[in-house]
Amino acid sequence: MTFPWLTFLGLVPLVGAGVMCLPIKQIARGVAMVFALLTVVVAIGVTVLYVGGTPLAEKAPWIPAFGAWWSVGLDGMALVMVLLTAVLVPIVLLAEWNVTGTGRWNAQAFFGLVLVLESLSLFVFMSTDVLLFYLFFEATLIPMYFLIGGFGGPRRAYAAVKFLLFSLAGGLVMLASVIGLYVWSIRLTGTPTYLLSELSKLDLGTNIGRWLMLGFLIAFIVKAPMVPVHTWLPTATEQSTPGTSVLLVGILDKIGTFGMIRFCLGLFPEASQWVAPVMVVLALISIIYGAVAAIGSTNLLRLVAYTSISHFGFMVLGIYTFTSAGITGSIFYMLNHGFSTAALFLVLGFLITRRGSALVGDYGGVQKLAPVLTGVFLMAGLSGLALPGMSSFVSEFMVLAGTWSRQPVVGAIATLGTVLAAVYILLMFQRTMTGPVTAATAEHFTTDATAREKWVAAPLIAIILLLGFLPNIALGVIEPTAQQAMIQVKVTDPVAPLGEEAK
Amino acid sequence: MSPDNYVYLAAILFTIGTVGVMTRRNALVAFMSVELMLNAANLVMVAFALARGNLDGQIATFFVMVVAAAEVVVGLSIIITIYRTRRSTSVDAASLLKL
Amino acid sequence: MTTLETLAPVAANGMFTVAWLMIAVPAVSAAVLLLFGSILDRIGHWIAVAAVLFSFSIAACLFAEQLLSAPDQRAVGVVLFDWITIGSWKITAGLLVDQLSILFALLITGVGALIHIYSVGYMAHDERKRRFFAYLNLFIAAMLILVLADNYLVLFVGWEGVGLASYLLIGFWQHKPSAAAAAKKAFVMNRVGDLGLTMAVMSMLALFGSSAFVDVNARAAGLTPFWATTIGLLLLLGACGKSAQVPLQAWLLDAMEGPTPVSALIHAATMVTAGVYLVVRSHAIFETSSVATTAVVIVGTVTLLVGAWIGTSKDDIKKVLAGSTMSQIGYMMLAAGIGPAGYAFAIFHLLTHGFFKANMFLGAGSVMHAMDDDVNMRHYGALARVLPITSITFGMGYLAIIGFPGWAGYFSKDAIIEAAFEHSTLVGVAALVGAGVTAFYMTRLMLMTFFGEKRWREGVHPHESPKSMTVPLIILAVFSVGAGALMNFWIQDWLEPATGAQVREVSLVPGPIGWATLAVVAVGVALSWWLFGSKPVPEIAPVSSNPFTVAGRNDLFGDAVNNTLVVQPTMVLARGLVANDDAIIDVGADGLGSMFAGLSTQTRRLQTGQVRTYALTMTVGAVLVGLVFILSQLG
Amino acid sequence: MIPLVTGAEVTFWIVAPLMVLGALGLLFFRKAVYAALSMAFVMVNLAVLYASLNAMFLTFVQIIVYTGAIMMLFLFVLMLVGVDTPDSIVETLRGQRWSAGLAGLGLLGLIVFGIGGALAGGPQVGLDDANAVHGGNVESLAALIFGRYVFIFELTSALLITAAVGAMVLGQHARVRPKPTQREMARQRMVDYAASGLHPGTLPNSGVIARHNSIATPALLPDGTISEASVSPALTSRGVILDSPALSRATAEAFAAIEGVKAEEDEE
Repeated sequence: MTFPWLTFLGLVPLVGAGVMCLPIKQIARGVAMVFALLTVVVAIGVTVLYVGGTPLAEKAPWIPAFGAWWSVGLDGMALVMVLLTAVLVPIVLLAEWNVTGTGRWNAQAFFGLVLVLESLSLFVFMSTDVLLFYLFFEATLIPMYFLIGGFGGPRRAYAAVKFLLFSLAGGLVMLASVIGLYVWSIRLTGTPTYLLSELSKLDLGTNIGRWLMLGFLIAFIVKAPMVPVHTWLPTATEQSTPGTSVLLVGILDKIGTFGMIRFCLGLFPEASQWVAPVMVVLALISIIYGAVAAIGSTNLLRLVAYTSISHFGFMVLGIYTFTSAGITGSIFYMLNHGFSTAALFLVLGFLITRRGSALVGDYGGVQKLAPVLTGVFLMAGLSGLALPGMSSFVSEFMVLAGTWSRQPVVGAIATLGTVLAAVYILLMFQRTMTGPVTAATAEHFTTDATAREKWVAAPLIAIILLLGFLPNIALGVIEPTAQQAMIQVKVTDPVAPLGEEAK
Repeated sequence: MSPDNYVYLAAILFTIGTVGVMTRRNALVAFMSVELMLNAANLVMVAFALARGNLDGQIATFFVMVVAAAEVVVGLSIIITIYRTRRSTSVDAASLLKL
Repeated sequence: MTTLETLAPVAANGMFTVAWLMIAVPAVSAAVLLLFGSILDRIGHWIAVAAVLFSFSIAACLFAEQLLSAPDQRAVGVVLFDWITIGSWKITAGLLVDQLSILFALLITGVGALIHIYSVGYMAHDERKRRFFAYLNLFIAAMLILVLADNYLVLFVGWEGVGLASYLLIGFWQHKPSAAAAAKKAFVMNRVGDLGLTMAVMSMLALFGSSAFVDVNARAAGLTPFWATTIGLLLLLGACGKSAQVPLQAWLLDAMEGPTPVSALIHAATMVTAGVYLVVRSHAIFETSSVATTAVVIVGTVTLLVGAWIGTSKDDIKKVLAGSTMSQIGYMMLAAGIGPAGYAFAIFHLLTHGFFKANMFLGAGSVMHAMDDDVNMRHYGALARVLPITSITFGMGYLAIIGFPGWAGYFSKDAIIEAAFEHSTLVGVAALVGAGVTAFYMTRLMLMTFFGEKRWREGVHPHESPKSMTVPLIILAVFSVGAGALMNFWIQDWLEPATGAQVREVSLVPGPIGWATLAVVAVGVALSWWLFGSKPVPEIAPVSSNPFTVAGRNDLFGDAVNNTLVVQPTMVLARGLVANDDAIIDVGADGLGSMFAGLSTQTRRLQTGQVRTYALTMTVGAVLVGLVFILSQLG
Repeated sequence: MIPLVTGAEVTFWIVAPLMVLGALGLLFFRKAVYAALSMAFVMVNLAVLYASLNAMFLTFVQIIVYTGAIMMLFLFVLMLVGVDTPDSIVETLRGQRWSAGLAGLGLLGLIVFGIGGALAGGPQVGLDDANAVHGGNVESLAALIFGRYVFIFELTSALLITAAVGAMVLGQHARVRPKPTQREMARQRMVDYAASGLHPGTLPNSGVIARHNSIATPALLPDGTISEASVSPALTSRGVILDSPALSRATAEAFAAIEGVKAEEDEE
């Protein structure tokens, strides 16, 4: 048997989290960072192996009575999500280097929880067994609950419970579907199985497929927050530390869109097509609703959360219009959104640390005193509004172009979101960074970006620009997954009507 | 003789024990009621041991007695402790299992 | 309708393989200036100037090489790298150096270099000078991407890139709330235009499976009328946003908040003309849809009148010039909309306008420099004597824009007016009127600024600008005079392969329409002299009840319209949605939570703490379970 | 044919009613001591039944362990915690009694008609063969306990040890605050006196002197009333103190007699 690279990859941060339980308060942060970086190294190693064509899938019996396997594997989508997770965690740790909490909620606990979360998230993305996925899917809630509830604003307990209840409610519906899969796998094949590869071959029939799919979909809709089950996200980001928000929005919420492609499309192709019109409408509502609500937000952290809701709308739109450009763009969007939101949240974190407030009205004229921070903030914001040259442009354009090629009207409405994006980002920038220096700003912004803060921002912006100019690096990996999804749903790209005959 | 009558007798004793647990307020008496229920079960086992010609029923009874002895020791200690803090052995007085 | 034989570009060789350096050098320079911080404060601006000069030299070399090669070898495609590959769509990052784009590249780098040099003097005392030059370089790079791109998506990168540079530069003095607001307004309104361009590109991808100019041009003829019109109108929307055409004109006047060199470079000479470039570049599509071309003509005509109207009533020197810019771009749009007959003239006017408008903006900057950054013309007067170089160079620009015979504008604008008359009398008359109004407001500007009596504020001591500012002015003045004559007989032939323009006879002797134009211009000048030259100018703008003046001073109520129709509803909706989240969804979710909490409170009462009650419950439960078992056995 | 009546049957029909009566005593005696005694009675009878069921070993274990050890432990604890108030007749939980009765009846019905009905019948084998294997009931049981069930047997030893240790731990009275010194107690008394007029001195002795020698006799105060503080509250609550009016009557009579003599002397 070959070395179980994927399990190893997932276990590295978990070991780190275990080390965090030891009384090593003085060096805890450094040790956590070492483990986080080690994970990056292993993730890069895994990437090299994957690209090199080494088979990485692992499979060992777990609960034979349920047909559940310890089965992990990678496809293009999982790989980019794994890389996203691995890269974001050390950046978040660096950004939250000086995190404080009360009592037992100290930096060591924070770092440990982040590592636990990283491990669980990695396994979520790598699981190729539905029960295993479900287990990790729910397990990620635990460290996240403590990260929100332990570190952050005054109403963090409320936010944590709200997050937990929304997610659990979705998760429970999904559990019903997971159990349903077990039952139907027995009925149809005689032996229970939870393996994706085998479940995708089942012919569940129209009604059963639709009901089971809905169970999964509802969980993912809550997770990816789409209007109207999105309100937990602004509350959570408002109350938690920016680092937590990055992990929440950048990684955890991606499980929603990730799951839609892998489970809804992969296991229930017919049902996914059936539900597509509704999802497209929901996605459009999310895009516009999130963007407009962002314009109306007076709290920076809530604002970014709303922008994310808008962006998640784009991702879902790309998935449910069933074009290879749309799905590829959607997956690429997941990656880019992770980086761009991370940049935005973390820079906001630096600002809030200085000013002590997240309200837009408390800022003004920051650019005069902290030009570097302002510049980084602007870059992050431009990435958020999908400026060409930034990676988010490529993904957003692909989603829109894919949508347009199938449903131009839907595409046109979604494109409105890009204008609104310019409004909310620039309005925020104008209100906080520009204008005359206010007294409060002068008092609080005594230092520009520190070296640590620059090191947090630099890799993010570098990645955003790199993927903006050379998106094929990622697209080459992602596209097979999208094509696979297209094949499973049994749809093909709309043929360009003037493309062939003119050649 | 068939074990039927023994089963009926045991059932009556068991029921009386149950009702005792439910109605008696003195913790000691309630505890004795529990013992009565145990004894009723023992009786059935011994009766069936005879009827089926198998000594395992008697062995089970023996073990029940041992366990009962251990249980009584601990149970009575608990009652004493409760009495020491609350100056009462009434089970109604110890109604702390609520918000 | 002419079906076009668009020549496929030949592969790059020789000098053309390094064409990308034209873009890369200013981009890298911008990045270096931004990243390396204050180390470069003292020499940063020279790095920027050097970068642009380098680009200009490459552009000049390429132009020379094109001139020397055979006409069918002049369009060169430079493939750089595969940008986005997805499914059947392969979008390559590539450059197309053809007759059209090279002219733009020359204009951008040439005028850009002059303006860079001018800025060295103009911005000498600004503490954030280094950043200003970085942004200028960024703009040059983005603008070159825009004009050199070989497909629409790459063009879009430049398109948004110049939007960003414009945003950064308009809001360069960010401490002024008005500048920040103007920058945001410009970007957002541009985004509205970009919406059109995005959708047009998506349509091309959906219909042609490609966004390359070559493919689009080759297959445009096969478009259904619906899609041809749709794409045409969408492209027009994009052009309107970028070129400040009605109805997306409102941002340009506010954009004057930026430093004057920015207004000269971006909001007069180069960026705002990108819309014209887009229309000319997309000629294949416009030629398949008469609706779209008509729309272009209407937009151009309306804008040329609106811009001129605004120009007549402003007292802010830069806003007069901005209105004038809108108006002149309206001419170009009009020409581009006329069809093959007008493409070359659109570009011709674009180039000459680039020279003389940059010249005038820089001249205005020089005046402001002298007047302590006062922009109100009512505080000027009699500056001709103290600012000799500025006033003379400005005068050259003035003569060029009003179309004084021999000067640059005379050739390009008259050609457009003639073409407009051929297209439709109504449009021709509008263009003619526009020329008269142009003469009127430009004369007004000249009289109020350089002549008449002194109306200077206290403590203002005008002085001529330094050499770094006057030299570019002089060079631009030379081009304002000579560019028209230089290109008049050449440009149509030159552009013919790239745009498929029909070559028209041009001559130095004006035709009947030419004479009419001259007459109208003369009337405009005379009227202006009668109103502003023959009597003193009041230092405070007289309250006017003339609806024309009121409308002009308020930018024809463009802001009011935008506010009522778009901004206010959006803000109301935004507040409503946030309130909805708090008041309805959250209350709903919390209410559901409290409902369960209440239910739990009720259920909790079952938990009495009475051991005997528990015992009773257990017994009853046991009995029930037993009953169920027995009953299930019976059943 | 006269049905054969075996000894076991006779024993059963004698013992069973007694057991039910004893068990009912557990339910209905208000005083815990009586309940405990009736419980012991039930257990002894159970031992008799065991004997009739050929379980000689268990008979003796029942008597020695259950009746002898466990029930005595109960009585012992009963003494420790005080044989205080008998259960009051008033039921504090509303509806508890009749619902408990109802539930009991349900349970009885369930067992009798459900389980009992299901088990009825079957062969009557008897234990003779089983006992004969090892030469007797005790030997056969021993063989099983130390043979097949030895592991469980060992476990029960662990259980018993744990129980013993547990009882010791529970019986340990952890002092939560330091024991007050005499000085502190004296001061506290004075403080109490100052605050509420509590008598600071020793409590009065019981009235054991005159007519009774029981400590249940309360002392009489000079005015003829009895002093509550002179007898243990435990005795009071158990209701065993001697009738105070009777006591005070004797005193009153004695006083009256003295008064009478005095009056006569005065008259004379």
